[in-house]
Amino acid sequence: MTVKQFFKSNAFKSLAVLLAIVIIAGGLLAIFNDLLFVSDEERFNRTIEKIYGGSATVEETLTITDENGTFDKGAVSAAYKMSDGNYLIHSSGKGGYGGDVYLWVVVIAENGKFGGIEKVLLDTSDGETLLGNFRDSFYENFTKHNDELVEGKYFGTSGSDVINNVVTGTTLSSNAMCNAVNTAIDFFKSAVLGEEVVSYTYLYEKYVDMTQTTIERDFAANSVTLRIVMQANGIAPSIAFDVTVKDGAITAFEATKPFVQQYDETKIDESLRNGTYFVGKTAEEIAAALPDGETLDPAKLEGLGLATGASRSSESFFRAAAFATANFEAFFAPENLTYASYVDFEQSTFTWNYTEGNEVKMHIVMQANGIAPSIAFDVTVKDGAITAFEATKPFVQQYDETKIDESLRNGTYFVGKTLEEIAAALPDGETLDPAKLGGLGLATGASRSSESFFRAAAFALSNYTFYLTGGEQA
Amino acid sequence: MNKYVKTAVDGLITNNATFKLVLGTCATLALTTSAINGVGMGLSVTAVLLLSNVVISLLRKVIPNTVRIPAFIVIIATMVTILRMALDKFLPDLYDSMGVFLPLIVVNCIILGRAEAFASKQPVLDSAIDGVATGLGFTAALTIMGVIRELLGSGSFFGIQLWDFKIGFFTSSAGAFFVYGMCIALFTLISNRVEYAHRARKARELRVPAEGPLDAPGISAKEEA
Amino acid sequence: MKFLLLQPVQWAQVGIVIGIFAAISVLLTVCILLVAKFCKTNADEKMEKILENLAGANCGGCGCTGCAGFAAKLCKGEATLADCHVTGDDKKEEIAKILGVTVEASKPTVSVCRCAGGKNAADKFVYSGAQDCAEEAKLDGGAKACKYGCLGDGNCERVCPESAISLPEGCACVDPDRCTSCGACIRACPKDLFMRIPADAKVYVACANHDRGKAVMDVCSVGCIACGKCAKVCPSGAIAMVDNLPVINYDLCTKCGKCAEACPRHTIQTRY
Amino acid sequence: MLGTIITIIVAALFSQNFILVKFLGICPFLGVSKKTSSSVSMGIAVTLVMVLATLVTYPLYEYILVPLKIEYLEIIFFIFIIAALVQMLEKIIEKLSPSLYQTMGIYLPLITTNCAILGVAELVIGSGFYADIGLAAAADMNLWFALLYALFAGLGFTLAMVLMGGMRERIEKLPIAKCMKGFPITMVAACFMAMAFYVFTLI
Repeated sequence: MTVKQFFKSNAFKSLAVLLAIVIIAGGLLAIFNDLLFVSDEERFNRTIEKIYGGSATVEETLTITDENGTFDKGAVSAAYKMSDGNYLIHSSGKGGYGGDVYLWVVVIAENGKFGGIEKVLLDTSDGETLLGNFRDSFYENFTKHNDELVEGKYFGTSGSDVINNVVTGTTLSSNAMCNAVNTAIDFFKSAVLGEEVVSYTYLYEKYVDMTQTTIERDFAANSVTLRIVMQANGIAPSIAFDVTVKDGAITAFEATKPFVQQYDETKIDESLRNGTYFVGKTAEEIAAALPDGETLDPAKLEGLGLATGASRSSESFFRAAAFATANFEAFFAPENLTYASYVDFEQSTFTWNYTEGNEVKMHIVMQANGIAPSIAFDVTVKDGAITAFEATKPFVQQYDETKIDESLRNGTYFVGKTLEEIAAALPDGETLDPAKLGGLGLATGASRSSESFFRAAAFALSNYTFYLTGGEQA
Repeated sequence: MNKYVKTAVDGLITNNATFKLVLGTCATLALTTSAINGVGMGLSVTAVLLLSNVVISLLRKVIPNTVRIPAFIVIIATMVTILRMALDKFLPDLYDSMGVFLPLIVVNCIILGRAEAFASKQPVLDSAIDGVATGLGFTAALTIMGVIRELLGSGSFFGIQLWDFKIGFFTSSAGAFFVYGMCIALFTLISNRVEYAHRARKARELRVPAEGPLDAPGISAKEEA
Repeated sequence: MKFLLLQPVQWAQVGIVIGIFAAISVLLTVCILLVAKFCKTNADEKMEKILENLAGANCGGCGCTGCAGFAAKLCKGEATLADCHVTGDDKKEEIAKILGVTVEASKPTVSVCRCAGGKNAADKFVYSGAQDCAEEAKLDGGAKACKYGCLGDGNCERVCPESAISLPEGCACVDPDRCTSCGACIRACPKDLFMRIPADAKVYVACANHDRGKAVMDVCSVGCIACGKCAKVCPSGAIAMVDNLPVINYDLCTKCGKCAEACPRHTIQTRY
Repeated sequence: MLGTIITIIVAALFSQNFILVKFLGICPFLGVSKKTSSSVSMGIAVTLVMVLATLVTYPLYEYILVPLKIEYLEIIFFIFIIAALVQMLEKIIEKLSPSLYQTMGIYLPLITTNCAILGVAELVIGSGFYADIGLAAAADMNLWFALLYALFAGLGFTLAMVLMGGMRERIEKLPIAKCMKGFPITMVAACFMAMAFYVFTLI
């Protein structure tokens, strides 16, 4: 094969041609990639162009930190104050099909107060094939509920007090859409207006110091005894109340002593202090005294035959009563129990064994926890202590047995533990610090699944009394 | 019919890429959950197919047979990527609606299929016509399936909600298979009917006896009797 | 369209990309060539070109397993182009050029069933076995008294890709419009009753019984009794009596239809 | 370690089956699965290409593309490598069994654009992959897990092909309407198989 022949041969020709094609292609690609690179800044101008069509420019760019930018249902990556006074927020919502959904939300800021949503535009949403501007009408109905938004309601796909069926068409990422818009609203309220935004499970929870408040539920008697500790209300100090509500009406209401020495007794009407005024009142009557749901109109006090003055403290009285009565059903809803946010209530069952008296058998099914699959536990609690704790099989084959400690799996670790000891492992009530596992003498690793273990145990112990009366008969 | 019209009709109807050659099934099954996706994907494929057929048929004599597949695929992939970059830079709103399909096209079997079967053997003009015809045939097929699945699956037509009676089966992938199978069956049925009619007409033309339709002695005698 | 600011090109990046891409392509091409060298199949150039021109339907009409087999036979000269009925005429010219053989433009043909018995033919016994001509033919040639006749179990109907064959009165009948003359029925019929005739043929002999007239009359009311009237009346002498059956030479036939009229038993049938 | 391997095998073969759950690589699945013999050989060919492709693309991505920050070229490099492998495969198959080469026909070059192979190459380098197969962190991911996943993804592909091949052989014998023969009835069969495999996405 002489050299000349080699150059003519098919082998060399194919090598040369392919090399030529590849070099040209590679060159073109690299050059065009640099040439046509769309910088973020240009992309941002394009979005502004699309939303405002040139009518407004960016006045000020807000700094986004990890602390003010992340929320439980989504996150905010950028926010700008526009020349027309409104705020343009780039927020993402979790739970989209195959990834988060990113939205540009224009929030109306009328003279420093939240005024609703002016426009919503899809930025990109990985995993969503075509939600582009073909269906702009898709986002209009986000802007049609401003009055409800001002009241404090949020967008959602389920639940009573949310604005739902806002999103039609693809239901897959509709909750991601709502999460993104809600996140933008929360960000606007917290970062821009400085309001303290915390999502509440109960009504009037804003005024109650939940950490010290205890709720005793008696399912059989359908009554709740609460020890409500109110937050300080302006100059009025924090007041504590012992309230029992039966069948939705207050049966006992007594302001415990601590408030007296800080305040002048004569200013507060006798019937308020010993609670006789509230006895027998239902949620509607109390709510009537708090027209806008929070402030007590002093003038109304005469109308109710009460001594005027000390309106801030009496306001706390009314708020406590409202808190106790308005949430009466909510207290009995299992989702609002302590440590209950990760339990899958559809599949869980709780049976109360009559013969043994105070023994409750719980089959608790935990929701999936990040990548850890949903795990089911069979727990029996007798006289307030765990007597048997066993993780049923389903979780094993998806997960590596060696990662979870033997004593956790067969439950021996939890037997006999008190609620305090278990609660100690969950500092903020829900996350298990992997490092602590070592401290408790357990194999580290597989922290997500072990977290479900601890949560289930904590739930079982803390709600033993509730299910003692509330669970089905065995 | 002259050559070009025949290629066009071939690409569009007779051997339609989706229903007859059954190529590009991944895109067909995945993207026909809504009609708009079908149209968007179809038009993007048509554009890319036209470009790639022309370029490949220009180079068909140069590329030796031993390395034809890598060569073709590099050409197609580079073209799609540069098209995507250009679209993103100069026509952003078109990119928003079409852009999401372009990376999918590189993996689409139709482009390489037509390049391999047709463009690498035919002159440029034929390849171009074939590219456009196959692309439009693909768009039509995807739109039809998109409409069916969207109408039955999510009760809307091109995004406009008509009724909220939804059959989940049709938006699922098992449903995609089913609808695709039924469309092919319908297509085969129709094309068979058309072909029989065409063949019967051709056979009848043949059957006219040499001297002319009626003056043959045998036939006239019999009719009078 | 307002001119957008184009970003500067970093040439270092371009160099890297080209370098890697080129390296990979050289490496892969060398591998491809090595593999090609090892797997040098002995397919010579001619066979490949023929295969490209054949229709590639692998229908088996030519009696080979697929087009590849047919192409091999063509190269060795064991098969003629006429065997393949699916490839278009223009393609056949190209193959003929490659093979250096001349191919006469073969006229389109259709298949026809040389029997019209069915209900008109008597049965020797009642057959209630498998609905399959080949099975029935094993039982002393089948239930029909006439051992040449069609048994009416429909093997041909099932095998015809164009479903051109139907069995109106228990006897196979080919619809000329649908038949693509692929030869599947010819292979399927155990009695070998199917025959290819020119597509424009007007008349054909619907009987394959070689016995004398008397024997035919006992078994079938429409069988050919070899009276020879058709041969005498044919003005162009296209019909010759061979072994008690008329054989029509379609090149001479002027489609006058006289033979069909003359036949006392209507064995010679007309198509239109 | 053992748990990860079991997860990979179960995931690649059943719960994340490339054809019937992820719906990638449908063209050869419908085109070549007429007989179980041709589907087995197609399956093995695809598995071979998958393993070889991952062997080349995984290190290419980890050690060349990422450090040089030219990930945007990733798709083109991957497809180029797969195309070259398929070109070699074509020569090998043409040598080993011409009849198989004839039955695969146009579907052999189409392995290149087969979404399953590119799917494996892309998935293996994906960010979320280490979690799918039960590893604690991305650092634990290495070439062996990738190759193992590619191998079993290919076997899952072959499994689905053989299942379909077997079913189609039986279907050929059934008296079906003429227009339903061929692809339509295969699609209906695939629809039922998809429903059957749908259960894996639920657990």
